[in-house]
Amino acid sequence: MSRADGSPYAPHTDAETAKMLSAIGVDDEEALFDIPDSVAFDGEFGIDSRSEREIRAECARLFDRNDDLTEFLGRGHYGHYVPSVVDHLSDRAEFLTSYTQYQPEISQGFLQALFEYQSILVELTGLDVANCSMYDAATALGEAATLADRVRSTSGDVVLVPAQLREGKQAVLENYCAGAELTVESYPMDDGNADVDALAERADSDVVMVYAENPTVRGCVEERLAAIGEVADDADALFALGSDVVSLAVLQEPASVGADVVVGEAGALGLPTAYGMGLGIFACSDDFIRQVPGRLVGASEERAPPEGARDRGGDAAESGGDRAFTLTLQTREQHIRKERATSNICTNQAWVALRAAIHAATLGPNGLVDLANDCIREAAALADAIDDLTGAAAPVHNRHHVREFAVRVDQPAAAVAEDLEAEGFAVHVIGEHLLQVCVTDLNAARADDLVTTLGEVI
Amino acid sequence: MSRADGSPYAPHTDAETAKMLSAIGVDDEEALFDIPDSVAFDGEFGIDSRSEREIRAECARLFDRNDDLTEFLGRGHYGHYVPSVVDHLSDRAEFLTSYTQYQPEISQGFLQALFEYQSILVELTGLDVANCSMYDAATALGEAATLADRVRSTSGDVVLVPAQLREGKQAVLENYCAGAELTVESYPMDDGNADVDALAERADSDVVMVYAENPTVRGCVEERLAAIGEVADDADALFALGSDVVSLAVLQEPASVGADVVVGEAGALGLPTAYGMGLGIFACSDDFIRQVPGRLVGASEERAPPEGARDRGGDAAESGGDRAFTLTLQTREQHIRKERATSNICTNQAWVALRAAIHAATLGPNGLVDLANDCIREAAALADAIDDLTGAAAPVHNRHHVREFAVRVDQPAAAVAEDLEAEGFAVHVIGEHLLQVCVTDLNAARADDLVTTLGEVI
Amino acid sequence: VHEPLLSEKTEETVDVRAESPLPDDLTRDSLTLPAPSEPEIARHYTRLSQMTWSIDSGPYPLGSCTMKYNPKFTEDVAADPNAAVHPDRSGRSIQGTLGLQYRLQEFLADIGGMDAVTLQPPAGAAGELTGILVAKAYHEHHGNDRSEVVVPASAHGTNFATAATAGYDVVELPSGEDGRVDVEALEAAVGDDTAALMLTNPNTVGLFERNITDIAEIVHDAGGLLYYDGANLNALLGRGRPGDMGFDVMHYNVHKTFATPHGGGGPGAGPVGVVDELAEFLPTPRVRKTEGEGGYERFEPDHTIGKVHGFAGNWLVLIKAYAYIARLGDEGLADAAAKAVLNANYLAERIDIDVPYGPFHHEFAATAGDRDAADVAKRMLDFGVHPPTTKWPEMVPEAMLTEPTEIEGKSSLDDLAEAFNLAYADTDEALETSPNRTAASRIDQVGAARTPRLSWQALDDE
Amino acid sequence: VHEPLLSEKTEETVDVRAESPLPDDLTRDSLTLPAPSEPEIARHYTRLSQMTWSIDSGPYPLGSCTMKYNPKFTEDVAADPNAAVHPDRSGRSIQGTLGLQYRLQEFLADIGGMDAVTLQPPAGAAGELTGILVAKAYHEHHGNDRSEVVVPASAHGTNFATAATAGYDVVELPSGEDGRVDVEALEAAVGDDTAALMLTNPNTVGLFERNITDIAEIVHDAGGLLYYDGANLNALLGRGRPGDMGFDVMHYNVHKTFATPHGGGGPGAGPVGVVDELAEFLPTPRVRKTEGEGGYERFEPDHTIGKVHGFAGNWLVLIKAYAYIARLGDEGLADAAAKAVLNANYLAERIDIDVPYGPFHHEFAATAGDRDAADVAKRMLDFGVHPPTTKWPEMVPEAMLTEPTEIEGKSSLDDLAEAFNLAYADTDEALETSPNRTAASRIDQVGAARTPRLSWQALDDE
Repeated sequence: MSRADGSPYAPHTDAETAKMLSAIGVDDEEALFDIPDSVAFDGEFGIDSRSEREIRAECARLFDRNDDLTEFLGRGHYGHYVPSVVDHLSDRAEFLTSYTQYQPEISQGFLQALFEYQSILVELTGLDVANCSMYDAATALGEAATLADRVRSTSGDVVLVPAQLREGKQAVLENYCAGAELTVESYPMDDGNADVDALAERADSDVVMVYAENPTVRGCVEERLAAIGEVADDADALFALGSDVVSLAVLQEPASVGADVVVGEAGALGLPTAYGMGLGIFACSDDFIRQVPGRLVGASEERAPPEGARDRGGDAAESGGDRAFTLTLQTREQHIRKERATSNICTNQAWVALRAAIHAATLGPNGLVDLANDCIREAAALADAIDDLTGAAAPVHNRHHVREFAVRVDQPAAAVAEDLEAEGFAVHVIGEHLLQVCVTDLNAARADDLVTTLGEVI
Repeated sequence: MSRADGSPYAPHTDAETAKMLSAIGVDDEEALFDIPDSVAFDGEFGIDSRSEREIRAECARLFDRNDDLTEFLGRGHYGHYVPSVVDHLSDRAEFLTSYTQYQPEISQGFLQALFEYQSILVELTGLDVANCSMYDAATALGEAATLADRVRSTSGDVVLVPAQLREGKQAVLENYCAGAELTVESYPMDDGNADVDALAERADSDVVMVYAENPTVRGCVEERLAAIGEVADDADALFALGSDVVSLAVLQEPASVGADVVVGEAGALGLPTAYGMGLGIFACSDDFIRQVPGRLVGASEERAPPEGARDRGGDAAESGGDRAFTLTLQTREQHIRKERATSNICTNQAWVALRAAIHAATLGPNGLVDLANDCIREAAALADAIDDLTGAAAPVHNRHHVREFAVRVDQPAAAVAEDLEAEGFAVHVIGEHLLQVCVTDLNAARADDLVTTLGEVI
Repeated sequence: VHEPLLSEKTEETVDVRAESPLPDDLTRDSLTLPAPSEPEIARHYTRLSQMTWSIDSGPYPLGSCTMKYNPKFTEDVAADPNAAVHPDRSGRSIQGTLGLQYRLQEFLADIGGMDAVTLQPPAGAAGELTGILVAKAYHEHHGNDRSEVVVPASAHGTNFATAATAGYDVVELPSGEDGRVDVEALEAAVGDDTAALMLTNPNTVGLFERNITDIAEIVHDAGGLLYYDGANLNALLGRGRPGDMGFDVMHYNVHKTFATPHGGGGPGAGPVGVVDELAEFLPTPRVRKTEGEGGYERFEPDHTIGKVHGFAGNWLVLIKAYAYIARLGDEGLADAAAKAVLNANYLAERIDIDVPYGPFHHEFAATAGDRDAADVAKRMLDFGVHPPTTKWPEMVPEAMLTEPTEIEGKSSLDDLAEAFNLAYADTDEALETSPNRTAASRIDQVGAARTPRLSWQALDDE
Repeated sequence: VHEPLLSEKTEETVDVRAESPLPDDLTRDSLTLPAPSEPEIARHYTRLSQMTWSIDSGPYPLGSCTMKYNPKFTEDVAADPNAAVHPDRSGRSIQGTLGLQYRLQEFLADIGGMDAVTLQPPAGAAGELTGILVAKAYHEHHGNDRSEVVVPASAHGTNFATAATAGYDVVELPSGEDGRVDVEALEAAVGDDTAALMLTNPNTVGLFERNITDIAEIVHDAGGLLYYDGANLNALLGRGRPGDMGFDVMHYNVHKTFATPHGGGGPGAGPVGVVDELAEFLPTPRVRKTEGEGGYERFEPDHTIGKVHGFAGNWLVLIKAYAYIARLGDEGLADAAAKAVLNANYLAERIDIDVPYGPFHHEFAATAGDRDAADVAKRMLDFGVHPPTTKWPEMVPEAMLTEPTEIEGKSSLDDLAEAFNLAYADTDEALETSPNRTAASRIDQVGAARTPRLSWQALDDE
């Protein structure tokens, strides 16, 4: 090769490198580095360059060490079947390898896709505004708290969350709250739902935000959302509601129960099971439009082209005044407002949002509602079947469930889960005698096998 | 759904269907079918519609029934590592889902890609013209014979082929020859190469074509190509040479040994192991340019746009006179010339040719030569190692080999192959005591294991 | 919009002999090819792709080509690494592959009303050749020396070329006044020399051959066989089966009827179905169930014609066809035909251009009359659609053979109709100088053929 | 060029309660969404993609964004179905995933000269927040109540926002005359309240902070920590390591330095590396080797800050980063930095626009002087390239911050330079009315912000 060993993605031939160095007026590339010797690195990482074939084989071998379990796992990260068309379209290089749309004139396609994603979330939440993504449900919840801190002029600093909350979500929330000098407190549960009376008692002027989930982390449909909203309202606190993109298709519309902000996960559409990688929802009412964290795509128009522009040719010369899309309200963002920005987020989950939008389009409203209803029916059926087993009771909470539910087992839950794992099934352990089981279209066909095996190991 | 069950790819809502029927003036779709009752079908196929998820699972289960063997198989169908970029670029919908380029103004991209593919074959063969693909090596050979029949005014009807020839290739050739009233005869081999003296003796005025391969079906480099060319020339017969796209990178340039036509396989680039799916090469000298079978892409120019065209706008209005590509010499083809066409081929392997061209680009001339040299070195090394075993001798022929070679085993070859299969290896059985083994970058890492296992089973 | 040739971007020459393991007299001297980096390759082909119209770009109503949407999931099914096996593998070690072959054979036999199917032919034309070779073998086996194949004038050019490739003389059958086979002319044309009649049904202007039963009888009575060209099978799915109409042998165009992608010209696949009497002549190997064990095996038909492809045909394509058929099922297949016919009739209703024959099914041949059909087509490009097939079949003057397929919805057809109507109503000058809004303006095709330049080497020589 | 909204093509409304398994009071009334067919979806997004510039379209020299080619094979590695596991799986059942996490942690620690790495932060800004939270936890653990984070004026806006999000007051440090940190000003700015100095090196105009050792000493002497913003790490690969320069904590932008695709805005990943003293504060869980068995296990650092992502971050992105690093190896990484710096210097040499500071490394900030940098950028669009970042950093008037990265070759850089020069030399009117050859002409961004319309519902309401 006339190209020295180096980055396989740098196209320079030795001759070209020489020409370029000569144009710059230096002898070699080293001369371009202005790094003092005292801190220059002349060691080795010891990383051997491998061919892409070798790396593919190496990683395939490594991932093959993951046990092939049928997962009945959820608690915020859900696997649904993702239609092939989602991969094929989102993998188009123009989508996958583009940057944030700083030049809207050559980014109309992605901007429109994100605008459409926002619109789908607006429909699902009933709220006025949805941003074009946060990292995940947990960070979205954290950002909701900091928004509450900015927009609520209560005297307090307390964020109230359900006592049953995914641990990781609570931990993330606490980090965001610490920075804003907010305190996170839990309110008690009543058989898998919020204990609204206890909540009402706790909610005073200290409270800047009340957070509830529907469904809850244990899959329970929250039955008194409007009452929770009223409690928040009475305390002049923000009512933030957590949900997920599939559940939103059938559960009470957040706007109808007084939610000021909706956070949650949209990765259940578009993303395969991805070790927890997510897509954070953030929607809110118009009141907070200049306080929203993250990016927003807005509709605008092309400026009318002046006379003479046509002489320079091109499609655009013909138009003007046509609808067009652009990132907007950027003065909220950190690259303009620095420490007074509404958030430090810049890179978000845009491509995952694109995938969710494509998946939603393949389903249409009928398909999405069907999927959500299946999540409810399958959970009820599986809970029933488990409840028939001796030594197990399900669902633990006397509520409607979406996808998942808690199971009480007479034996220690950890041992039961371990036995199930040995038989090829993964479930959650959520208490000494509590398991949690999640059923979706991906594992429903194995639900009977799970029940049989569970019956054998308990 | 407001769309009745039917094709998931027909977008009609019931309301739209009704409007369309009304516009046509019929009551239902049935009224549009003009099929007499006597031949109308009102039965069922019994094919249940399944979801794409179900079909993917079903086919995955089915293919999982294929044993996971390490294949040391070749004889015309070769597995090399195909870089990921080949998949990602060739899978772009514009390439994958386009038709033949009947409207060149909106097909410049694919036309250029095919033009580039043709050019790569011109470089590899040294001949003037290469078409933009045949189905595979066997059909390309058949078409070479019919071309010989058209262009050679010898009195005869004999096509001479090597006695060692892949059975399938011979069978296909015989079908093409039968139609052209040609007879296929074999000439003898001399230790894996053509017996040129015997060939010279046989080649008289009956012969319209002499076919030789380099490498041969047993992987031998043919050492007297120029002499074979002279024999053909002396008999006024066409000299058709078979090869493959990788070997052509290093073996004697076909033009330099007098080949009139080159046929063979190019699917070793771009195609993964694909149960024999191929990419037929067809290249020839300028003399036969109007006798070539299959499609040809040519360079041309845009017509200069007349005054006034600019008023209608668009990019093209600015140009004119620029280089452009188009299918050309179509008067050879069946849709114009009908029974006097040079071939009946229309749909070919265009997309596979695109993949081969992309793969060739990723390799560059250095990478392609390296790959070919590795095929030679690995074959020699593996033959040596097998030769060291008691009860096996390799290579059977005292020649240089590309990728593959024959192995003589003392025990019955079929039994040895069966034992190897039980141990996870697939090899060819080509004689009572003859195996054939093919080594490429994909299985070279397992070559030592093959030798060890072979040593154990013989 | 212009993308340089790869060879214009970067080329390298390798001294092949410098590091060759072979002696010099067995190698070439040097090799010169482009040597782009992967980023350059990605950009080159991304740009080329964007200069290429496809079914995912918009309507592609090429009559007789049946360009319909290619479901993406079928790509993933075909890409299964466990399916990537060598054709010389033992049958016992690839039961999955043989199983899928068998199931697809069954699907196709059912759909066509045939008794036996081979998947080997790698394209429609190869299927035709296979079918005609099977017919020939049948006749020869029965001691009949027949020299002619009858083909209607309106047939695909491939039919003629195929018959010639198989060594037959072609007898061209003029169309009747109604655009269909003229039964009397047929009676006159067939006889002791007739090996087969090749027929497309619906024919190339979308007309069903109403007299198909009579036609079959005439051909059979003469001792000939009836060949079904599967190009237009999309119109009949679940509505009529060639086998029930008296056809003895047929091919299927899976890249038309069963939505496998056409790949800019191929690969396709052209399976062939036959009635029982012809099954023993099919190419080898075929696949059948083993007795008793639930497995599959290859076998050689008793009087096989041998092979029409070096291996097993375009297998990756066939997998996609299987997945498509399974996705649609009985109802989906029948609905595809219904919507294809509905769309053609609706579009014909919407355009301002005459359609001389009817009632047509999945496609129609409008006549541009005193306009140049090819020019009208070029102008249509400016309105963002792909035009129909033009100037063919010849029985329709300035034909615009149009097949929207079932995948277009009403609004898409309305847009397509508007493109037809705007172009058809435009001035002669506008037509002749079109297209203007495309990546390239009108290309000089005459010049291309007069001075063929078929490689970058040829361009360099200039 | 215009593609209707999905909602303008087809919408359906579902009566949710009609078939709901839930009582009415727990459900919504109805749901209205687009209901396109798969072919319509394919065309919609294919067209939208073609209206989107990407690194596979051409040069994308956005300074500070490091847009370089994303190797395709890394996509295939990340798509391995065996990698698709749930984060709540037991460690023992996902040894492959933990193994890759561990290896990537090691790679990153080596490259950065750090002792411990977390992969959890889902983007660069999240990495910054993680790093500052770790620093905060460190100070609090040691009983230090520090309230300020010092940030150079030329720093990325994210640094300021991150410090504020973590609850710190921001002290802005003016740049020195040479464009680098003013050491005297730094000495004046740091003190007992200083929790950390956040620094980008090379800085945002590509200048290496030559006094980095002094800077580190000043900050450390004041009891503060030194934070390295990894946005510009591409310039230093194999040439210098933050850990060797005295940095205590850093984040890596894998979608910049390690070529994971940016996806039109994300997902990225922002792993954080720290020196030993800070390791016990990293997010939980981390991954380590088990003792003796050749396996891997998760563990919770003793004084962990908890979590910065609900699960394990953007894992699919991290797999790609691993594959990229493994592909390049030591030599490739060092060469990437060398070619990135070579390209920036060559391009700066070729353009007719002043570059006030130097010697720069992988990026430079040209100054458009009395031209409007944003207008020059718009005009560049007409020449088929993506323009640089404009009007930032503010220390350069009408800045055009340009980072070609290592993936452009000489001819690509020459084309890019020509686009710069043509645009820069064009008339005011041409600049103000550009672009004209793009899918859309200049878009009214002021109007968009004045009257926000952020959904199709908002458009419908008009």
